[in-house]
Amino acid sequence: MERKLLTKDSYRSLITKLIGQNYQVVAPVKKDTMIDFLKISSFDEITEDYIVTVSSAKTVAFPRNEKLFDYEKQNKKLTQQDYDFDSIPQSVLIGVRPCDAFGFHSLSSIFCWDSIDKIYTTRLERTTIIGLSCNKSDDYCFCTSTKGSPGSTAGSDILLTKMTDGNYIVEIVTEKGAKLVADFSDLFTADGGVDKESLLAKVAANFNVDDVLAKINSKFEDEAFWTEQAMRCIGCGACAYVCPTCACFDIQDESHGGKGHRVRCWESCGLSLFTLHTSGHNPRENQGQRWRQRLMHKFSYMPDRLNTIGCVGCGRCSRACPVDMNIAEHCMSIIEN
Amino acid sequence: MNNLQQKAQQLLESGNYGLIVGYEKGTSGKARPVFIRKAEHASKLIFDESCDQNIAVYLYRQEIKHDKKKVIVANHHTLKSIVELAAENQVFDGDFMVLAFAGNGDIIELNTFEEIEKHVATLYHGLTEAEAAMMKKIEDMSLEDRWAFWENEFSKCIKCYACRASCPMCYCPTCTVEINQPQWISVPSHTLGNLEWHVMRAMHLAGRCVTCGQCGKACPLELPIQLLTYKVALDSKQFFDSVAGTSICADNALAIFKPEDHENFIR
Amino acid sequence: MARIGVFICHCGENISATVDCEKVAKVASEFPGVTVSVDYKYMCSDPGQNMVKEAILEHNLTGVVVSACSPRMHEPTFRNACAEAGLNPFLCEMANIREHCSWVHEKSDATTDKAIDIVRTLVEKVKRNEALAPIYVPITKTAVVIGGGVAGIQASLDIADAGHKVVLVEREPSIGGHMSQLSETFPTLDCSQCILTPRMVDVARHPNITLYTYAEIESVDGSIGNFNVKIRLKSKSLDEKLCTGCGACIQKCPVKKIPSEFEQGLGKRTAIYVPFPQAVPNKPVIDRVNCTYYIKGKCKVCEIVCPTKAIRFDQEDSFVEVQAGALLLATGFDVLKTNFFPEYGYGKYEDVIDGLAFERLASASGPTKGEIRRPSDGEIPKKIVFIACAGSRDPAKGIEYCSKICCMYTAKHAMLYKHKVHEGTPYIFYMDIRATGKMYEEFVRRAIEEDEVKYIRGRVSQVYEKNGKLIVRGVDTLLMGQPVEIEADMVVLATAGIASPGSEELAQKLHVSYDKHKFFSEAHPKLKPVETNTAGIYLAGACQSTKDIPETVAAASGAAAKIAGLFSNDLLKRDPLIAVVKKCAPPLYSSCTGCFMCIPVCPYQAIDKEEIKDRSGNIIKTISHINPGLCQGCGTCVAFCKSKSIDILGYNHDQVCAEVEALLNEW
Amino acid sequence: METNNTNNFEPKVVAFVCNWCTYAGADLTGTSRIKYATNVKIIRFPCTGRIDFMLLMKAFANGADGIIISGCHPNDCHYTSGNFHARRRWMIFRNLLDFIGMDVNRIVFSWVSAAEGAKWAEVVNESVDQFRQLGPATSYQKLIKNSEFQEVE
Amino acid sequence: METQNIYLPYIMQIEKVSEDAPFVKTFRLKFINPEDAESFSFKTGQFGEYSVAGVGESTFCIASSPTRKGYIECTFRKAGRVTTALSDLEEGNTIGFRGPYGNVFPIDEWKGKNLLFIAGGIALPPMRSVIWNCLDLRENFKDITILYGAKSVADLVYKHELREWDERPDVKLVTTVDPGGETHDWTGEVGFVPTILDKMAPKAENTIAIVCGPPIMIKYTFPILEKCGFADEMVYTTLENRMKCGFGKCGRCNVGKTYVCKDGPVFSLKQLKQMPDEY
Repeated sequence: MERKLLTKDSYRSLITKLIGQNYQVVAPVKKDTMIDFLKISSFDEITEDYIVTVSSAKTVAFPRNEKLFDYEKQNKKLTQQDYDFDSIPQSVLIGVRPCDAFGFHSLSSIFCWDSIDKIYTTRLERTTIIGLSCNKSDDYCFCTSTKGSPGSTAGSDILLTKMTDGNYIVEIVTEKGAKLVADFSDLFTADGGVDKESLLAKVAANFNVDDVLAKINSKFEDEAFWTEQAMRCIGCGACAYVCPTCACFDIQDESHGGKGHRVRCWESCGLSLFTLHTSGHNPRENQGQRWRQRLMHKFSYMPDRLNTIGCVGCGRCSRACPVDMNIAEHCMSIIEN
Repeated sequence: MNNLQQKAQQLLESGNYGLIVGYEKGTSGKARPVFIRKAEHASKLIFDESCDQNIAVYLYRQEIKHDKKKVIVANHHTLKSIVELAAENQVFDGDFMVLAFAGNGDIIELNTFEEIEKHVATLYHGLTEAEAAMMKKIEDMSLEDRWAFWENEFSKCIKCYACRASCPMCYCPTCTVEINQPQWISVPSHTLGNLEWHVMRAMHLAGRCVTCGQCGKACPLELPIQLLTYKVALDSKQFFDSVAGTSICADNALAIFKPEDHENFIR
Repeated sequence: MARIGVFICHCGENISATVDCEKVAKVASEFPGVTVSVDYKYMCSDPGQNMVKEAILEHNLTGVVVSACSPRMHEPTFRNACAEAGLNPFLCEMANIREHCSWVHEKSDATTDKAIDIVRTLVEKVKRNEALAPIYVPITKTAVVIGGGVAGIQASLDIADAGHKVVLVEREPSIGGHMSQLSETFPTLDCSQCILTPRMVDVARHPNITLYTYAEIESVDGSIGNFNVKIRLKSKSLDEKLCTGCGACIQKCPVKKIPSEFEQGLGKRTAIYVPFPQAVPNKPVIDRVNCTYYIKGKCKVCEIVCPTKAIRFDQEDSFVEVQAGALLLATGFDVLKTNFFPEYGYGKYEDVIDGLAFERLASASGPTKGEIRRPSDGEIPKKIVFIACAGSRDPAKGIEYCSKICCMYTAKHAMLYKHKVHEGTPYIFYMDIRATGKMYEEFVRRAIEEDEVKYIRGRVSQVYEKNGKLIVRGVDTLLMGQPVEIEADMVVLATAGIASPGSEELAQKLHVSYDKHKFFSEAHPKLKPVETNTAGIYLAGACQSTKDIPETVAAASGAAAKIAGLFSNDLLKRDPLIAVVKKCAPPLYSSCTGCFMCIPVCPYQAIDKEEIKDRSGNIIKTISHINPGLCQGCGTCVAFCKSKSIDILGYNHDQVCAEVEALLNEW
Repeated sequence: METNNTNNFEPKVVAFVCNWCTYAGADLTGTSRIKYATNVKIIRFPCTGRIDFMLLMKAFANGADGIIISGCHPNDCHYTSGNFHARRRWMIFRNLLDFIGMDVNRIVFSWVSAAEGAKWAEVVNESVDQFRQLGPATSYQKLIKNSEFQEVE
Repeated sequence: METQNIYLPYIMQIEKVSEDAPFVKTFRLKFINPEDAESFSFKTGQFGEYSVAGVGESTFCIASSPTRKGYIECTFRKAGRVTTALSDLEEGNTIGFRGPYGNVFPIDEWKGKNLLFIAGGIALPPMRSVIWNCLDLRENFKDITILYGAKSVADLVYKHELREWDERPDVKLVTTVDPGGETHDWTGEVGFVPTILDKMAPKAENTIAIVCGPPIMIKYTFPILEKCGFADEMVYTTLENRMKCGFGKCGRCNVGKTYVCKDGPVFSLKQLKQMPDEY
């Protein structure tokens, strides 16, 4: 993999130029009490003081509300205004942690399964992902248990690793990344050969996701297990909404008078009414079943059907969880039992 | 083994109780709810300052609702919520035992609603200084600033409903936000829909919010939404002298009235 | 699918003068779900109603919006028309573009646009209306008549004669009301008591009438067909069963100088008293305020002299509860206290009196045995001035309305005076003479022409005493505003009639509406003159507005006929616009959480608990239940319920939301 | 919070009124031919107690610039106490809206009896003037427009 | 329609509305755009997303047979928000439709076999597509038997078609209503579908059974078929889970690994038995 070097000043120039060239630049920004991905208008808005952002980077390609098309009803006739694909901006996504970047792989496997969701794919195509290796971690991180690592290049177009002097090692991962580097080649200099590994955070691998994959199917029927696992779960949607790979959504209409649009918006399998039939029947009527669905989807259905793991080990869901449902612990319970 | 753990162990060993809902040590030094069914697990139980979560929400949970051999380790938020839930017929006298703590740390067994109500009367009902300061900060803002403040906050909401799920008073099986005939509230999590949702949630907690702040603590985006329900709680107190979570038989502040209720805005 | 018919009424020109009705009809025809939209000169006319009926049949309409006047006016008309055409009447709504639009706005595009908005709103509502069946509730065939004046007496007798039970409640010790105080009545000059007292006796004797005097309404709940009326029986300090009405106590009572209310203060009464000799019931009550025993703790003369030992000093107020199907308000009127007008000297000069006092002076049973003698010295006045409109038609100081009866009784007073004091001269200061009843104008002409009553058109500015005479200073507007001064021996003020004291409180107890003068409001000024807005509560007489005797009696008989009509059925048909707790499919059964916080919300105690059981009888959950017989449909519980588990028929969530959206969005 | 753009601005106003007092009062305004602004359109409810605060939110979400709520005077409620319950509800709701920075002057509360036809016209005209002064409810309507799509927060 | 927006529906016009039972309606839908009509094709068993602009989308099967070209039909019961809005529409109105989605009844594999259709209540519509498909290719199959039951006579849908099938010599139709649901002039059976099926005792040999109905009916019907000797792979049914997208993304219709919208809605009993009981 081609490596280059980007000084902190060049990094500033790069971002400033991108903004100047009307790229939509999205970066971790400290807003109020937390750090999240936001569209920036100046380099100074960027922060690097985070382990992971509260929400995942998926919002760039799978925003929480996506207008699918507009319509108008007039004189009892309906006309539809198709999605304006041209409106999707060229974007650069900065500061994406390797776990998050890898999340796009899982997400894409869902959105490209047979029926290709062109809204998603176009958004992603027009986004260059500049990853940032992790130099710190916390108790929630478990990427190394799910085949990731603090310095993994998978999913990023370019991966930056910050050196002790504040400059960055640049790893050019994809052609899209190479193109961006080429476009601004004057800002990148030759790689100094610094050892990347030594700069990375250490994340202990407490389990091997393959063991989860191997055991989880046999656990399916063990209702008592799932009930007990989910006892603490209060059934909100926080975990799914912050997850980089969760893709469940709802389709809703919004209208005022005769005009309106259809919207795709996030939803979560943890919510009790997610699967409720109009008849009153609910195939997943208790929280145990819903928690099982969440884990099975990530560790069984996605691996089996889409050939990808539905968990990148970012630990966001556990951080966001009001009752500390730590997914890594639950994985270990599956292995242990 | 500390007092609580010993007590829990005894209770479970006695066979009179089969489940203890309490707190255990969670990730990164956080406390989290735990469900202890075996005496040998009693040592997991903790009770310290980190245990500020309101866990009354579990009392009416389908899986354990009808289990009459349960015990709940309650902090003062949880206790107040139990009283309010009792007033709203969501939990029933004799369905559980409460382990509360006296000022000196001694464990108090509360078996009946009457005992709980009496104990709750000894607790402080009101906002902490920090909370009161936050309220004041917002109330002191100009109208425009307040709007800007909340518009910014509401824009962040992802409608995960962690606030609702963690609030013991949000026990409706079908929340108004889930009703679509008519669609009361926009489903997508845009600022308008979010504002509608939070205003509705606060209004529905009028006279019912025990000011535990659990909704705000639960919010993954750290929206200070507890201030909204604090507002209705403070107003209920000020206007109607109604404090939620103090009486197992009081009528809701908005379910009753006094002819002399005083306002200054109706022409 | 919705097939809505929209019918725009021009109401002659009442609507079309400011609203472009044709445009409204055209625009409405484009609304989704509207099948037919037409405009017509008079929708409420037979041809108009037929248009609606024919459209229902021709287009198989599922809903009708009649865009015309207020639903108060013609909603029943059009709902009946729909029913006749086979459409459930509750699928018809009125869009009020007259009272709420054409009458309150000038002709403009904005007015037409507003009418369109109103129609669109009601179209969206009616699309969501449900076919409803009326509710039937049993009727308790007892009427409570409140007020024992001529209206109450007449109505009670009519209802009782129709075979229904009546409870007559009078707050004074005797029935009779103001009419019993009158001397002669216009325009026939027959004796008031001669006509009234036999009716009073009839009331007392009628087997269907229960009479409670010295009693007041404590509280009323329930609703049409089934009111529960709690009556406070004020203590008379007397065991009525024992009292024979011999009058010994009255004769011996040492307190004899109390101004008699019945005599308007011109006569005196004792502390234990009957208001007047023909009182019904003719049994005394003790006026505790003036009784020596109650003031000083000793006396008890009455107790000593009572041959049947009927006096009960320690008697307390008691209560009776009456179940009633209908209530009749006949609480009458009062006269404005003339201290509003210090310039007339009422209260300052003994010989300035009001009309009711004059009635007592002229009455053969009155304090002067029918001789007109002035209160100050008992002299027969030689010149007497009557001032009409003392308070009436005077928004600045009195009341803005015309009291209606004063012109006639002032003419009558002047006539009676002239008949009794042949050499005397009666003057009447008046603003206009309003003599609109049968034989009324002739009566006034008689006063002027035969009895030579001097009518002076103008207002009196001042009455003052000078050399033992009352100087009445005014102007004669017919003489170009020339000042007039009359040296009178006596002045009679035709004081305005006002609502009876306590009307407001009573209205609030009964939940009937009243106007700003505290007169009770009729449901419709023309078409429902004896009904109130509250079903099952009726009006008669001067409690609605001042009325003379024939009008009062007509209203009383009218109200009685309404009540008898209501009682002619065993079941009462009621609008089914009530709240219901929504149910749904298992396993939820209902979104009601069983918090029961709605129970205290209901003003009618209509909410109770219902257990939901599975097939084997196990209780699955307990939820709220609304008793359809008790619910009156206010909807307070509907807005209160957090889980939106209660809805109200006719104003349901879907309807009102659709209305809000339709009102604010064009399509 | 709003710009005071009063140039030819005609506020959209919804009036939620009870059937027994204010609706009848508004009928009386008509019968008395007292004129008032065309901006206000009435929705009839059985009682002010029926008026859900969510309907006010709905009205704002649908572009209302002002709202009038009116019912029976205290003690005059056709249903005894619906207006008392409503009053408590509005006391809390109004303060909550104020707390989130909404201008509560956009909601006018009044008691108008069946006899107060003139008062109804006054309430309407004063309210419309007040709403004109406040200008369009842009801060709220901005949310409606923004509701269409939010790209990256 | 030139789009790659998988969420954008075709606009279809309601050509005919029929009211089949209380709250149950059938729409015949035609494409507004002739090119769409040209390019569109579906197979029996597939479903779609029907939408009312401003209200939302609702999932139900295509109730007409692919052999009947030029239109599709759908039958729905007024229940939720979208079906309420749909039932408010009339002929000439336009609605949105996207699809077809899902798998199909393998009728090609059924050639030369007897067919036994068992349906209950509002579940006849998905069956109707395949019934007509088979009837239109009548020579491919041997005996065709239809057992259809509903709560009451009024609740029987497609009454005119039931009459048509009844009159056909090449179809055996048995209709039944639940006890208490019969009218005085009812000539069909009275009893629950499984009971009547038990009484009919169909022979399993060379026969495919297709079962559609409410969960309770299905639950009691399978054992009877088993009793009659039907092998699991000879019994088919169609599942109706809650769906939003129709193409395996929204996450609602999972039954274990199975995505009802992609792997279904048609399943053999054999497949069904391998799935967890989460439907």
